[in-house]
Amino acid sequence: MTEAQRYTATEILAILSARQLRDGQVVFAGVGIPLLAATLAQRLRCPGLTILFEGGVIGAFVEPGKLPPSTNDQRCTKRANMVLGSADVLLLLQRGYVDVGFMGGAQIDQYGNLNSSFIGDPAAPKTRLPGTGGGNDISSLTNMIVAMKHEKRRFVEHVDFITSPGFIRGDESRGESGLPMGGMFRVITELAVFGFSERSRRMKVLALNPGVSREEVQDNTGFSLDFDETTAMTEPPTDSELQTLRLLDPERLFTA
Amino acid sequence: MTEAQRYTATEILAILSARQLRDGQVVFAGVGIPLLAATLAQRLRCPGLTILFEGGVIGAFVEPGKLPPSTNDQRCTKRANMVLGSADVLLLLQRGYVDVGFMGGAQIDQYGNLNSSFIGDPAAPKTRLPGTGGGNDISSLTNMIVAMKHEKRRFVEHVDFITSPGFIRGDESRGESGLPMGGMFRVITELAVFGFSERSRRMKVLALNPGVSREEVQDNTGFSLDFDETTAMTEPPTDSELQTLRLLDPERLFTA
Amino acid sequence: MLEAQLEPYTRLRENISKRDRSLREKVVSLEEAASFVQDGMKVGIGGSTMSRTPMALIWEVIRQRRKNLSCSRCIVSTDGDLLFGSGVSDHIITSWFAQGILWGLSKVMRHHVETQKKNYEEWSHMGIGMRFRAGGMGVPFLPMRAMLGSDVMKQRPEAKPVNCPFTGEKLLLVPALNPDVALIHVQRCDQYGNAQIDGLQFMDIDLALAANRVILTTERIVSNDQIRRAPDQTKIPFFCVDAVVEVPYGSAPHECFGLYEPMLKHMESYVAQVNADPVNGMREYLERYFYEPKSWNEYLALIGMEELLEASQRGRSIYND
Amino acid sequence: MLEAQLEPYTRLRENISKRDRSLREKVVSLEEAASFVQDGMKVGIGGSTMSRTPMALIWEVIRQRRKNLSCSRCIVSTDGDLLFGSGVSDHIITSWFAQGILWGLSKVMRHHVETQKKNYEEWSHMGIGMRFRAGGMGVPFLPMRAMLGSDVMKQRPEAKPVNCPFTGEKLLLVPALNPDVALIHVQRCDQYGNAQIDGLQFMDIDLALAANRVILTTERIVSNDQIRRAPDQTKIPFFCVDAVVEVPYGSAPHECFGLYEPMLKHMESYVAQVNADPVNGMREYLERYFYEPKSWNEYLALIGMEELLEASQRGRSIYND
Repeated sequence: MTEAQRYTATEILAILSARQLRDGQVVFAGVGIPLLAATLAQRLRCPGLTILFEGGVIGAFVEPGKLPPSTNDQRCTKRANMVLGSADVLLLLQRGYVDVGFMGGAQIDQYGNLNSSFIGDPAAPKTRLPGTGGGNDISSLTNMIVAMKHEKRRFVEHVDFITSPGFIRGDESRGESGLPMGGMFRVITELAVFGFSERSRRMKVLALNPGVSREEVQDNTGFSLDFDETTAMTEPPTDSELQTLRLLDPERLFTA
Repeated sequence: MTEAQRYTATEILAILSARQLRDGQVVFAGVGIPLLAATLAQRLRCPGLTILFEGGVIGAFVEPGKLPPSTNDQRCTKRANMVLGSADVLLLLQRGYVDVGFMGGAQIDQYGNLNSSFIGDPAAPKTRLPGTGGGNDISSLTNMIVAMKHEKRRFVEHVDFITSPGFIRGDESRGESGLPMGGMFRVITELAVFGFSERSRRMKVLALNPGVSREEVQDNTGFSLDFDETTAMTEPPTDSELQTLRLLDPERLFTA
Repeated sequence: MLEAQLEPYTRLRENISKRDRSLREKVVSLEEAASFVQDGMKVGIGGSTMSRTPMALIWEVIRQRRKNLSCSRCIVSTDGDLLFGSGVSDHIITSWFAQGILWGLSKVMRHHVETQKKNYEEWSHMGIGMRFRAGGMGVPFLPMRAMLGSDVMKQRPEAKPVNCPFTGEKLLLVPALNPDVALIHVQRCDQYGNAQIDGLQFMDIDLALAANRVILTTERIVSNDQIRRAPDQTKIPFFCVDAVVEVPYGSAPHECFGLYEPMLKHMESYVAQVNADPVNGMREYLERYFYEPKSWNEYLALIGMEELLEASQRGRSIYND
Repeated sequence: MLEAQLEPYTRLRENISKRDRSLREKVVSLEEAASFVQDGMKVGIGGSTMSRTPMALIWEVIRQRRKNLSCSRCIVSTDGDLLFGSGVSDHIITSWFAQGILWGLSKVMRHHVETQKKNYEEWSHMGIGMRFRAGGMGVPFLPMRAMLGSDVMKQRPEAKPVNCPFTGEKLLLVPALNPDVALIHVQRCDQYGNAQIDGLQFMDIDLALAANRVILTTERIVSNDQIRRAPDQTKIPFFCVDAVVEVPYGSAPHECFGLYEPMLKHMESYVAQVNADPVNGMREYLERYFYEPKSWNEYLALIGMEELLEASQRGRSIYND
């Protein structure tokens, strides 16, 4: 069996995302891969990881096989330490209690800005997307991890619309816009793990996923990427990671 | 037995104050006479009177003989419809859910401004009084009934310090100060019931208490009062009012 | 737009002063309750996504064929589809609008926004929350630190970016939202409207305080004595509430915390039908499930006994440990 | 003054980022907990008047002879006397300061303010509430509609009257208050600090969120399992909390909702003693009840078994119906 056949694109996405979290952190997770990956991290290495959900939940332990269909469902409250109002859980981000925000993404640009509102001209959009939800708040107020599918139309030079701000136009523009805290920390795809350069705030490749080449990443990206000698190669998913993940989502609700 | 011997000054204060309330009203009551009078009204004529307390209580029925020593004590929650945060109960005033605020007073002036902060120069006060508590908020945001002892040093032309605003300097000055709603409605003392003239917003006598003369009221007041043919004479406390009041406060905690 | 949204304080106070806030019985039928919603009103909707949606009230408002409603809710799912698709609303204020993440984009929302020019007014989730909260507090705005720097803010001239007069920091002031009427579903309340909410409360408390009228549907009506025994469990006070309707399964096919989870089979067949044809699919769905049934119970019967029981079993399981 | 009170956002965030917010056991002794309070700190105090006062913590802070504390609490009673009278605090931010309405003015407060020039900084009750709330929300101010037109406002240059940028209405912006440390007493919490509060919650939730450190005393420590079974009853989340101490009767001689009412015999003898002589009476009181006892339990023994039992009987009676 080749490496690529051991897991699906979504599975490696979830597993590499989970690896970004540290025990003891407070993480605000969106539905889908983020919820799944945070739960995976909690089961594997981070029993003291505190997961917050937008619906108003602090410190949940979602049950295997019972992934919630949204972060506003009662399943999100399973064995939670606290359930509170949804404006109040967002205010915890603003006050600063959260270490990491963790979301999916539909379209991202070189500065880590996310678009989940409009494809095409917002005044006469080709596609009206669902919108921000808590995404704008989370990305405005804390350090972000984004897990998303890697396609050229999703990795663009400039997003059509900044729904959830990354580093805006790079350099100091995020702080100057009134967002002194947080910003994009990592972007995880089925091809690579990305960070952002300290000065220009442009996206850069930190590590390639197992069996993925630099060319493959660049070919699937709508802007030029820098690689250098520090670009690493990620360790493949372990059996334990894959087993636990499959236990959590046996119906493949989010890992199809 | 003469009229004046049937009841104490504090008792007639409580009884006449209770008469100002209407069934179905939402009243925000301070501790002491206001709490007692609102409870009296509830027992006598207004079973649907909703009493709010500063500690965070909506719709309590305080028990006879168990008057609370402050509006922040658990006794205030007896048979309440809701208990909530104390900032939140004050915000109900700001939003407009309350018909009447009901407080005691230490010093009042011709425009119904109350002082409970300083006697003498605030910079070097003769006496530092306890301060506003919720009084400033209540009097800023709703229509007020004040129950207080009638003494010349308490009824002054201008208070030393406006702790809880009445009509400030009369005429339109309250609205111009940023308080478009509410204002003083009634002042009740052991001598008389007062209102405020519609234009000038000066205090005026609406009715004399049983057996009290115009001269007696004027002599105990530090500013000139207007009387006219509409000045009425209040009906004396009924036996039922007195009995119920004494049942509520058998230890004479607030009616000594 | 802003003028239509932000009411001056004196008008807000006047509206409230006219409401009968006495402790009075206010139990009415679903029909009467829904008739508080009149054409052109600003309607605030409780719950979030697929949870504690006041679906019975939405169902009845649609049956009463209201027009031009401006609806606000923190997160909108199939309720938004139905409000646009039935024609009762042409303006939805929310932070996220799809049927649910399981099904991707809502073709119904897309049809009405992209080709029918209906208005999906997007704010951040916290933005909606602060707007309801300002409304509930009786202040014209609240300051917040999100939306700044984004195109979401640029599309919202109703909000004002300012420099903090204390610190000089950039802040966004979002205007109060005071709906004409709020529709809220709860697990239990008394006949006066004192409501308890179990589990996730979303933005319902702020919404109830902000609205000029509140209509509650409730899974059960309990005695006022029961309310008074645990007054710290009351989440909405009676004097905010104008009508109470007892509607078991009043959020179906969405969930109600501790009682039933979403009825996903029904949801899936709904999504398949309306996404396949947002116009005719929706028309047929509404005809069958909304207009034809004679009562809410008949609607529940169409969802089916098995699905209701199964959703209830899952719903109650949250308390099994 | 203002500069000392209002922290820039980046500093607030930096303070929080340094706190260990992981789910960890944090049960310590009363001595250790009180040592979080250091000279010169801004100390927020939970409860109100004679209710759920964190008296054991105040007792221990006074025993540790701290200095120059700036204390804030929505309403202050004998706790304020003790903070001024013991010399630990020279600045108290509150809306009302006396021993309790039963006893009239506090001679202790009067002595320290009128002749010792200690600072009783007066705000309206809602003003204090909005300052804690702004602090808890992470915004530098909140708008409100009280204090305007009064001399209370004129004495507070820290607050800014403005014209609303939306409506032109006059509003008062009150600055956030973020204490360095908050002292809060609760009925129960787990070893991580997830706290439940029964009945009156006062401003404690906002205070806990606003403070840079939170010390909880609790009548009992319960298991985390018990907390997780009813997460909607948690009022303060563990990651706001830095230390937990189990102190039965931790509010004595004040009340703790559902457990004990105020111990009025002790309060009355206290008031008689300190009002008769605010200097020597207070010194003798502190000597006997604060400095001499070897432990909190010894202090309780001085209040007396009979008074504790009687207060408990009255306290529990709230649940008798």
